[in-house]
Amino acid sequence: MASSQHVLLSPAELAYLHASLSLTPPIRPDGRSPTQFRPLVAETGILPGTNGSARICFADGTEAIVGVKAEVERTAQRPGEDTIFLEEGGVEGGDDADGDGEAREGVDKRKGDAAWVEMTVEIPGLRDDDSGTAFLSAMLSEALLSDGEFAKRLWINRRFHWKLYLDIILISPPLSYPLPLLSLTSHLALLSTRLPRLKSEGDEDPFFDDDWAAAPYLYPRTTPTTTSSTSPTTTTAATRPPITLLVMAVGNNIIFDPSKEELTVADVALAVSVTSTASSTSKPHTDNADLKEPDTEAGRNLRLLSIRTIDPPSRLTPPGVANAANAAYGANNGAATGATQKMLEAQTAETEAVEGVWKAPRGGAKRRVLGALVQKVLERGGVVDEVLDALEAVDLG
Amino acid sequence: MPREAEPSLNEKQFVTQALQENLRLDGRQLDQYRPLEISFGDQYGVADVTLGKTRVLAKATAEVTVPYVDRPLDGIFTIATELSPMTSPAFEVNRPTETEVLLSRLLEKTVRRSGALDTESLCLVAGQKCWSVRVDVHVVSHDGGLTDAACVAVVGALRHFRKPDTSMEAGRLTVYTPAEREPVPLSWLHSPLCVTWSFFGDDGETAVLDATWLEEQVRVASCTVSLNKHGEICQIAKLGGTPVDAVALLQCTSVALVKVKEFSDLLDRRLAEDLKRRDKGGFMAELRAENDR
Amino acid sequence: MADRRRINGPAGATIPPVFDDASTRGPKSIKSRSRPANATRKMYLKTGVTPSASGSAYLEIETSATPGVSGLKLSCSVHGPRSLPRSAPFSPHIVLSTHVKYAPFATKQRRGYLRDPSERDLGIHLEAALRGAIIADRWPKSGVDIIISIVEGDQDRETSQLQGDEVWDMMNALGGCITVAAAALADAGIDCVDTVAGGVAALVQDAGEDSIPTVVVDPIPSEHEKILAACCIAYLPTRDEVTNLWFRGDLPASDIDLYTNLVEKGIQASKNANRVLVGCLAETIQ
Amino acid sequence: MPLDTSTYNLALLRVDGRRWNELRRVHAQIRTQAAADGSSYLEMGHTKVMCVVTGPSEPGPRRGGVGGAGGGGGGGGGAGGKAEIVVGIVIAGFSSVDRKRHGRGDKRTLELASTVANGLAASLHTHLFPHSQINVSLHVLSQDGSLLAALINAATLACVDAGIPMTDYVAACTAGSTSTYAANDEGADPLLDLNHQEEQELPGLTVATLGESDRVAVLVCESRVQVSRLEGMLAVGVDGCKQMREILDRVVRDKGSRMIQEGTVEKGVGLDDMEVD
Amino acid sequence: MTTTAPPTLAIPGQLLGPASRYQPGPGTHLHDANLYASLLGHVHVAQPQQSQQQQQQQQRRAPGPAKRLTKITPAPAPTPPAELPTISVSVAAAGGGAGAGAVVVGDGGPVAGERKQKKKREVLPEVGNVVLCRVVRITPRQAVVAILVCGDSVLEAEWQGLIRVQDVRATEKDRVRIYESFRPGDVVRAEVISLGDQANYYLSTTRNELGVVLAVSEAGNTMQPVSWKEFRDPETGAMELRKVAQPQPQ
Repeated sequence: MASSQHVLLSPAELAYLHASLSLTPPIRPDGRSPTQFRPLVAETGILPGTNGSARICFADGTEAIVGVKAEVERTAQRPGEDTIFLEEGGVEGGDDADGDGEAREGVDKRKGDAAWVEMTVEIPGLRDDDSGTAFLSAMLSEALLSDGEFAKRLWINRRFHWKLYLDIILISPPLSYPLPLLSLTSHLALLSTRLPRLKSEGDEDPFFDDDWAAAPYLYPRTTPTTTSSTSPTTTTAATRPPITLLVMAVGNNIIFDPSKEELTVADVALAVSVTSTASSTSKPHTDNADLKEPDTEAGRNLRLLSIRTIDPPSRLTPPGVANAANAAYGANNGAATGATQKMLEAQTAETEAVEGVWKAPRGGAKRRVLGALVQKVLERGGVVDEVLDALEAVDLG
Repeated sequence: MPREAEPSLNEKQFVTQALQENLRLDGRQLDQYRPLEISFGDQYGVADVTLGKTRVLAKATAEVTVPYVDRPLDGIFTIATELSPMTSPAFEVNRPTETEVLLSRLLEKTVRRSGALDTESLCLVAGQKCWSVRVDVHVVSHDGGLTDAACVAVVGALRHFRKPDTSMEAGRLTVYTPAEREPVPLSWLHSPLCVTWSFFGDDGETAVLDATWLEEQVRVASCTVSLNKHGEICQIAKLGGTPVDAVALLQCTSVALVKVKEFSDLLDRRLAEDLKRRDKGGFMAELRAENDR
Repeated sequence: MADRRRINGPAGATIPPVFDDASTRGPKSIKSRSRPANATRKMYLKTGVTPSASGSAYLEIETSATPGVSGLKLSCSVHGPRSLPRSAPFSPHIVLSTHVKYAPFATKQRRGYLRDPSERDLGIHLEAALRGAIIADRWPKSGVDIIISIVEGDQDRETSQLQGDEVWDMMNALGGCITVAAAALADAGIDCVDTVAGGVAALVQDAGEDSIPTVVVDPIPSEHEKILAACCIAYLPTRDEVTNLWFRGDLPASDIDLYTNLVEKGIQASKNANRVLVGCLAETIQ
Repeated sequence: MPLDTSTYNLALLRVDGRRWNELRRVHAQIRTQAAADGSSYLEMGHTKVMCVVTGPSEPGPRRGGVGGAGGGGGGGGGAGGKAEIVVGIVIAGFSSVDRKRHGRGDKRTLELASTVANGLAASLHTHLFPHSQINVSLHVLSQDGSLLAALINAATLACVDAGIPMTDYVAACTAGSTSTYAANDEGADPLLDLNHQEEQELPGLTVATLGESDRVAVLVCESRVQVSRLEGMLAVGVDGCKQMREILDRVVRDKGSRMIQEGTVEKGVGLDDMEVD
Repeated sequence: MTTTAPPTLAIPGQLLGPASRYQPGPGTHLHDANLYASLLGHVHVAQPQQSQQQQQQQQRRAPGPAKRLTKITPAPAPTPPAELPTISVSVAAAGGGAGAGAVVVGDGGPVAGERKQKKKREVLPEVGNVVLCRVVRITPRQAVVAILVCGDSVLEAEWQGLIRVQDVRATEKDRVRIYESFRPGDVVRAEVISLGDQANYYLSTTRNELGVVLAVSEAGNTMQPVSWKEFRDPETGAMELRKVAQPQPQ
């Protein structure tokens, strides 16, 4: 089960939580606003041994560390692709000298392969082949790869490529559904990832500049002064790695970054992956000394990468029994009292929701709700922008 | 997982109390081993070791396969330990218990990592063909001292083992059947053996050699030392347990050395006897071959 | 995770020869889509194919005309409701467990015997889709296993080499899985809110890089030059609800309509599938 | 890379410029994580380890889930009388120089887990928590030698943080010998606290002692060495453990005094607190 | 969109009619004040009963996975919802549906349906059901049984039940000895009193007509009930103690 580590809440508690969350405005247990994220502590470059690394610690104590390691690997020559190589032939030239900077321009010439990225997720308490782990890693990697762009960044030349290993480790026990945490952490890790500068030309065996300061970032910065990344503001990647947000709907309310308890009463929960690319139309903004709204608004155009329905654990919650149908409370109708437990269940299940009596939701989500969810995520200057700004403020060591 | 039945409190107390007074249930000295016996099968590479009631069977096999990519010049050498439910109900078939993991690790470190077997000699064609030697350790009955017995068995099996002879000419590798050419022994460098100390008492002051299963269940700590007769430590493992005074540990190792010398002498003797037995057979065979002609 | 249960090929086995036919040579020849943009392929669905199972169904989607493109063949069997294993905790609901497995020969790349992550992933998608459909509290402390084996993987030969395409195939497969599982569940007599069916829609770019992308239903990767985005939807027609939505691709967030349009088309595809499903069930009880 | 041992004899300096009896820089913290009952972060040189302790708590349904296979039986098997110490070790793929994936079933990892569990059991008063379980999950973020020692130290700190009663610190470190096994010279000097390079080339052992005593809780030697050299190495190792204990002790005391100053008892950690300097 | 007459065949999600006209029975579910089918099968409409008493007896005769009164019932009064006809969907054999609809009485409807069907749909033991089970093993505290028949439909899956010592009989509970009430191998008629814990249903044999119905003596012969607490071996004449079920006049 992807999302349900079982939360032990009584039907009454569930009913209360659901009611308070479906108020307008919703009242969340921790008093956050619907779009507010939990405070987090983040740092990058914590592991010198890696090409890029990051650590994020949520206020509730959940903590994740992501390390990125890159190795040069010989590209497997697949049959039938020689021709494609040939037509790629001439155009390479200087394309390699300045590394991945050309990734966006040289797209059609470079080829990427999803197999060049290997992502492993470690959740304490879950086995490696646990379906939950598989789901998480699938979701994260699909967000990374769903536009063909990323793998192309790993292209060295026609015979070699970088193999990127992304190890995502949840340090703390999974208190809340770890997806947002892991996603944000790997976002930062990728942002701080640098690959040695390529010195070789063309298709010869690659050799690299051993000066780490000269190593370009995997996600190139817009300002040339990438190496001296003292203040976060001077360097912002035009194109950012994807981030995956967890958003859920209760009643008519849309709630971001739900805690575990909140997720338990969700009518529907979505994991939405978005990224921000340098707007192809407007030239990359040079003066982002300040990260005020208009600037980012202008510079950033979001792209929707992937959406997945998270199976809400609410479906597995035990139903409450209305007093009307509860034998213990001398229910008015003898039949119901006399009836078997199943009858009781059937009755509670088959009556319209009684106020204050919890009932596990059935069926799926209405179309408009889903639409609203996605729209809410993607709206300009919305949560995504906030999060990206917040992450930009993190010093990339 | 069914737990091993534990000795009762009285039993525990009795055993420990006795050991405090330098007495063992089977009347041995504290540093005395149970009778160790090694016998070899008719087949090459089968060693059967009994240590008191503990009995371990080890069989070495070899096959030609492809070396690992990261070490193309080395052959493959693996030790597979199998603690079957036959040994004790506490062991399940394909769920390695802690005991099993530790045992196989110990053998691994003792025999393999100490370079007892020269793996480079197992390589036939660099990066393409090599011998994969595999020792399967089966514990037939478990009454303590498993590591020591298993180690003797593995070393015995490997030294007794003969792998088919091969030859390379013009890039063609030929493996000869025993009928064509007499199988050749593995190139063996040294024979490391394990000696396990068990410690009893509140701060592990009583050190005992070759504890029985009952004593093992009662002991507060244990330390396995692997040496060869040249006085080289191959491995020491005191994996936790009640702390023991450092000096005591040093003494243990020196005593262990003596024991190891005894064992390896015994092993050499047994191997020599077995070889003689076989040689006679081989000689007879030759005679018969002549007579046929 | 090595497969120790079976005897696999020896170490250092050789790679099987790849026959170099015209289709893999030279610039990739795009077969243009033969169907109209909003037409799904023909589908065959039958329940009760596995006598031993409590419920079962078989789904087949016609192989498209182009050579080298296989269709989709799924067989699903439902076992249960049965008592939970002793170790499992008390559950007031039926415990759903889904297994989706490609047959080793189902796709161009041979699949192992053990489920690989992508198959587990499919299983989870399927579970999410079905859990919305079934009425779980009708079956306390019992479990049901839904096992789907993908006999033929609806995968094209040459396009499956290009990156990312397996994913689009996976979406088609998931759509089929949902539909066939719904049929098998109904056959097994497990209470469902509605008949759930899966549908796939994709945003494709057929004429060059900067052509206007169009939305098509039930896409076949080999028929399109570039698939920008696709979504697979599990949809309950009578309740008009979506139990599972899986979108993937690359869309500008600026125009949400592109996305909504895609979803609408997906729902339409699911409706088409549902028609087949209902018809099949109807004749089951006739 | 062949470690050039000749230079040592000249300058009596090791590859990383330390003298024979010098530890590497040790940096440690406790209370690094709000969620856990006890947590710690420890660096020995470039070996970086994180530890999270939960418990003593009711034993979970999972047995042998995280690292139980390795860690089980830390409490001496007696399910009744003592708390079981379950140790899980996750070695991050990026921790070593060349990335390699360590599966959970990896025997070496299991052995490490078991060693840590049994090593702790020597000091923890597990008999105070019958029918309960102490979960120790260790994460190896970067390794540069002396891994086992780092694990034991980190686990000790985390247990202190978790407030589990114990006899004394279990402090560990490694010791080696300046000349390789092959160069069979008796006069080889012992070395303290090996890094990865030295571990590869030179014989070495890991020692863990209980508090200030000379009593050895864990002694692991995985390399071939003459018996005669053992004594020297062991002596240096035990001495190193004493130093290590002082360091751990200081870490705990500092944290304690800081918490008293702040007058705060609630857990939590600021960014500066976790700064990796 | 209220249909005047419900369809005879139903597919999950199919509209059966407004909740104001029917009472939801098995195989149906309620959604926005309308009743929908939740099963694939035939639709039965069952008229409400005249008197609960009669219903009670019928159910004693033909128990099934149907709702029935337990003894905690206060004076039975016809309930407002009970006045509505109960609509239910059940998996039925081809053509079996139409007739089934007629013969059905009360909630026995689905049972009638199930009796006919060729491919049986699994039913679960429910609280109040009378089940037949075989004693697997006994301990001083309880008897572990395997539930074989629920109502009058044979179960496909193996469900485990538990008869605790305090549920063996109504009187002198403190005197009850399990080994004097059941022996492994006995076939017992019991009533489900609770879904129990993760593994077991909790059963009770407190009522007279509940208890051991089939027992084999130590000599290995089928025994005959001779009293409320004894079986006799016809061959050897040996008596054995059981919690004997009152034989039912059939």
